[in-house]
Amino acid sequence: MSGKRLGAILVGALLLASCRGGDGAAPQEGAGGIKVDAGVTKEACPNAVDKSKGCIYLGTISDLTEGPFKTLAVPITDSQKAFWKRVNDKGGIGGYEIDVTKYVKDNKYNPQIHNQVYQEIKGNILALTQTLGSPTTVAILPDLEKTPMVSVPASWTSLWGHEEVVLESGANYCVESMNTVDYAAEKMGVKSVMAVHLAGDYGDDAAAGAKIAAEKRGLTFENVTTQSGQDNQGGAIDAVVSKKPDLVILTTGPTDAAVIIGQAAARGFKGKFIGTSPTWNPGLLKSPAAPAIKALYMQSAPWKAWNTESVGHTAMRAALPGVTPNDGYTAGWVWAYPLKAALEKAASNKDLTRAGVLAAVRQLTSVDYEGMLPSGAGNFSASPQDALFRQSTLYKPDDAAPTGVTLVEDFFTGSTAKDFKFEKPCYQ
Amino acid sequence: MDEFLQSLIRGLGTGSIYSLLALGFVIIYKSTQVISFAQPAFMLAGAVLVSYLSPAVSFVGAVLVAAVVIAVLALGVERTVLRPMVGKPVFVVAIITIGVDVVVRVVTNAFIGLDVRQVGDPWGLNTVNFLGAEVQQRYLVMIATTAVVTVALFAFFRYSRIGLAMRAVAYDQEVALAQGISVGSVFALSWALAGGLAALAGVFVATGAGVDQQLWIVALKALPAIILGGLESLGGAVVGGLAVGVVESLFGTYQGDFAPWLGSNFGLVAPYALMLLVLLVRPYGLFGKKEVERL
Amino acid sequence: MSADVRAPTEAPSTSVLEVTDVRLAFDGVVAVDGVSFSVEEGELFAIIGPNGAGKTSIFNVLSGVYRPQQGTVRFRDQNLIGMRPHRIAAQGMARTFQNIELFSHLTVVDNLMLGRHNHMRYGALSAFFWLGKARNEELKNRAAVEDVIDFLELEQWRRFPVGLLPYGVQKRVELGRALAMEPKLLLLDEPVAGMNVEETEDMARFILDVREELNIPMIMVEHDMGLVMDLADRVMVMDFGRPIRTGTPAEVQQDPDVIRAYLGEQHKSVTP
Amino acid sequence: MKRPTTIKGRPELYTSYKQDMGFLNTRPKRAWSGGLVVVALVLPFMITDDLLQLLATGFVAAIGAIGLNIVTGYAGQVSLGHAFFLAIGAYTGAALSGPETGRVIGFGITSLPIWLLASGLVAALFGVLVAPVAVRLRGLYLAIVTLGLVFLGEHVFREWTSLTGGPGVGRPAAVPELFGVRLDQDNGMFTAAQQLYLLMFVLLVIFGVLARNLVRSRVGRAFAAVRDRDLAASVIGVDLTKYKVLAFAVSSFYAGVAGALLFVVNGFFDPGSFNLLLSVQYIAMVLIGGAGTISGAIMGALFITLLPRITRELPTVLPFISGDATGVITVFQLEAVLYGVLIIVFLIVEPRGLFGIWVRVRNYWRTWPFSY
Repeated sequence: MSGKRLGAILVGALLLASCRGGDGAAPQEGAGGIKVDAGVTKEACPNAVDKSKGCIYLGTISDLTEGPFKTLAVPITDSQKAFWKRVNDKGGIGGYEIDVTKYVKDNKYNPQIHNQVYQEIKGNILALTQTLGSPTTVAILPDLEKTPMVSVPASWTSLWGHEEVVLESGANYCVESMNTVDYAAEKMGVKSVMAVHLAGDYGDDAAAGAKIAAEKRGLTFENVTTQSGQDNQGGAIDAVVSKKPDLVILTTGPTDAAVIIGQAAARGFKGKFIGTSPTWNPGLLKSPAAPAIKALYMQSAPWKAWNTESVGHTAMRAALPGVTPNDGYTAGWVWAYPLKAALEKAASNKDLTRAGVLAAVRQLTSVDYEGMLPSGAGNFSASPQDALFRQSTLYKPDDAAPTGVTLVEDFFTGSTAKDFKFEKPCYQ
Repeated sequence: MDEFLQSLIRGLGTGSIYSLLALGFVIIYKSTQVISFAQPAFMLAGAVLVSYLSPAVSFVGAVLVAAVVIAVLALGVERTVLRPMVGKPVFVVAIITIGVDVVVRVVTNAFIGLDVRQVGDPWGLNTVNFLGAEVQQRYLVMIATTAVVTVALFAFFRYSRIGLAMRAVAYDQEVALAQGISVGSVFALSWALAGGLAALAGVFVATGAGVDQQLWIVALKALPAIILGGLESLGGAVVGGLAVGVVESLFGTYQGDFAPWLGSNFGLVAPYALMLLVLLVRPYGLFGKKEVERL
Repeated sequence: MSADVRAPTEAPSTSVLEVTDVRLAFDGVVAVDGVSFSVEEGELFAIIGPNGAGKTSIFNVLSGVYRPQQGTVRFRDQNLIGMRPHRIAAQGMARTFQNIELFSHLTVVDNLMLGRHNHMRYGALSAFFWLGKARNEELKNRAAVEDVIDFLELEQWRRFPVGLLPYGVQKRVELGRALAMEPKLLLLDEPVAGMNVEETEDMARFILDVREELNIPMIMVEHDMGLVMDLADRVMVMDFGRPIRTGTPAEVQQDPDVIRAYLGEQHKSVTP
Repeated sequence: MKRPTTIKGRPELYTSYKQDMGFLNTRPKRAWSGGLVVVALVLPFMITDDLLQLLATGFVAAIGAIGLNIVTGYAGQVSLGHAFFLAIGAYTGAALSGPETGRVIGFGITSLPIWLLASGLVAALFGVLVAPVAVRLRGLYLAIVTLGLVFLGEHVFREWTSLTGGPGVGRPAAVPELFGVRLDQDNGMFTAAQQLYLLMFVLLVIFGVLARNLVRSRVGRAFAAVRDRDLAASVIGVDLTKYKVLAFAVSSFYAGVAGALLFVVNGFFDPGSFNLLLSVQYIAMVLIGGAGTISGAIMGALFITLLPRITRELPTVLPFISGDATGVITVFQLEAVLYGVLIIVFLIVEPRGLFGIWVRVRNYWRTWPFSY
């Protein structure tokens, strides 16, 4: 091929560049004089309640088939679908309805897949109503910031407190563990603490919080990393049984937790276990470990369980008739509130562009969680230190409760978390 | 000493699970020269099936039914998916088994649902005093069951017609064919046996806490086991599986005190380290045979 | 037929190969015992004997595949015992195999080029960039391979993967691969086994050409008595791993021990 | 061997070794390759960034697959340890080019040629270290021992958090800077995706050509000899140990290069990425593409990289599948099942892989004016 011909083709190609479909749309005037860009259409949503309204598309990237969090991810996704349907039934936002069904993708809990599916849908959505997992979300974080794309995490790591585009809700694992240790020290007289956790932001964050609280109170502290898998808990069990701490802070999966609690108890361990919410699954109450779990285990949680009486909880149960109760639903529902508030704020600012939504987020001094979180929660305008939500709750196993747990301690902040200077993610 | 004995028995217990899995791998390998990566899926499917059946037909009944059903499923997979591949390169076939694993596992996952499922075994976490140490009953059951299964398998291969046929095929396919042995049936039967063994192993794994969709990962522990024992040796598979379990358990108990620099949870990869060491000395595993090359 | 048979008692200094008292056993089963012989420059030395007599085992000792428990092998004044096969090949020993051992996925040209492996002097780095050295060496050796192709009349098969070729042609390619090594000694393991009459005649012609035009000494293991008696300068007869007689074809044919061992009692003489 | 070199009237045989042994020795090959290069160069101006990123990842995977193909397809040593070498490359590249003041180890050497070469070399070094164990083993023993490397590697990467950031946390990938230009950032003329696509394409062409040269050389022939019949190979003078070690070294070098580039498009990776599944994916690339061919490895890598995207698009044309996340079979489960089914069906129908299909297509057109 002659150089001339090649050159001609390259020039042609460069000219074609202008034909290439853009990833972002230029801002334009939408319904009701609201400025919009990507992810917002004049056409109605596919399943619109009111066909005359436009549509705001929100994306969901979750762990829907093979990954380790499928049993939480599926209810979270379904719950948010119900949440936004309720918003639409009540008239939508600023003349628009919200669709969360068209751009749902499975990340298999793999950062690379997460990024790929995000790239696929990012041109068509205004924001992400769910991005599950933190290594996965970190993989798209630079892009989220650059776009800017406001997103709702499905995880409680303390990293999110420092990310402007991420709309976290409730106490993070770090704070939750501080509160747990404070509670155990004060109410149960615990003198020694061991954190048994999976490696990574989830477990490391909780272990970091537990360590901070234990050191502040002068308790002995042990750190034990384990790996997921029922046959992989031998080392953790050995550590628990031989060191005999008064309290074990668990951050693992449910079956891992059941194995550790059950076997440690079988080998004579008498101390207490308190696990973060992902350690719990109602199915554990039917497992061989159930007696040990009932005797030794408590669950810490960032908010209250499925059957709580609050406006939000009641609305959620009404919106999800016939489902097996699961606190994945509760989590999905709670997480959606700040995005709703931001969209409403942006609509009232007449700017539903991506930049407009981010600007609206910065104006949120509090979010109305309809009683699912205490008033004052959801401050996105202040510095991370000031905005950090520091209250959590404690539950214990209960066969009678729909999700297998009943409340022991309502929202509280321990002294450690209250004074804690939140300058960087705890696990770093 | 109690600690050691307990650790040892736990290791033998989980090791017997690995042995069951390893037996399945080796049975398929001996007859078809293929490593079946579909074993993890069959294992998960077995455990899930038992969790559905045991309330209706009792635990033991459920295990028997599930082992048979999974065996039939494996046989069906062999007949439909693997049969066209007879004589094709073994690694291509191995990749096909990965495809099978994905399909079976995803469908099985759909039946796990949101809650951890229980297999309903009678032992729970009850312990019994064994030579002065408190050990869990279920570990003793696992060890005993594996022993019975192993003896039964050996008897099957030694005395039954079809078992002899399987050995003949493993020894030399062409000669077996010339002797009028249906090599196809042997392939199918080996898959069925391996499927049943995997189902049994899956149930045992689930006795502690229940069935979730990550259960399948346990099956990978059988890989160092079969290499340790030697790919062609059934006895080697059993010994290899037990060795992996014991090494894992003892490392879990003592490594933190004696060799913390190896990092936390080194016990979980210790079988691989052991495997490498063994192969440095014996490139064909502990019980494998060195082939004599002919020109 | 060549008549210039060398006397078996020539001075040892001209020997290409000297095998002395070799013994090889596998797990106590003796394959070869008490084997001694030498091969002279330009000689065609044949080894015959019934199946299982240990002929191929001798080849495997010579090319380093098996290591004998006892005895010495000197090849052009080098001790071969303990040397690995590729080192022995580099010393100039080439061989063909009883059951064809070609690289069946590769073409004829590539199989022959593999014969030139040790004649090409360039490494992986120059191979990557295919500049200068690698390219020149490849071209030069390709020319040498074409000579072999001409010599063995393999032109029409050049590009075929050898696995697809007829049996007789494969045997010829294997001879070609050995010749491409420019050997100092060529071992032929049953070069005409399984061939039809025409193929056998072709092969015999090529073996003669090798001797007369290229002057390469050869050791041949063969069952075809006619071929052996026609071509060989000297013959060693083996039975049960032991040599029972070494001499010219005429001498061997008359030996009563040979006749008994090889053909049974009834036969009075060996006829081609 | 001294015989007259011009017997009989076959002039082209003696004047054409150079052309015969040339890189693209036939006209159709040149035409095809030229056409493909032009299409590849035009694509970034035709398709959207998400597809470009996917293709860029596919090109990198192709470099890795070529590497695995050298040890497995050419030299016949089946390795399930490729993920380990990819990891070595990824961490070498990321550590060399990472900022010196970051949370994880970094040396601030952002120039791509330097860290890329270093990644390849460090991985190759590990390949050479591993090879002495590997050369003694055959077939599945080798496969599972190399798999052991992956598990031991995972353990080390999990524990060495100052390098890897730790599981579930991870670290940024290597910084692709060429002559002072950051290729992972948009600039006035091109988007990051376009730049990375072109970078990966150029690198694939370079590493593809180098590999092609290697496999047609005496080294490549020695690999094939070791694969087809190792004892015969040694008897004709091929040093088995040397070439097995060399095959591992070259393969690991390619894996190191690919590993360093693999997460550049993503910008981020964590130790969990380098597991059995990754190794298996590369084996699948080699087998689906067609073992023992460079173009097959490239086709296989693109196929496996694009397959998930294809399976995500397929269900949208099947109206009876709902988009719900719950239900007996959801669209997502269908995607996952399709992935498995497509691999099964493909390998049953065409066990020789994509290259086999290509050969058939080519043979079909043999009588076409382009004589092959």
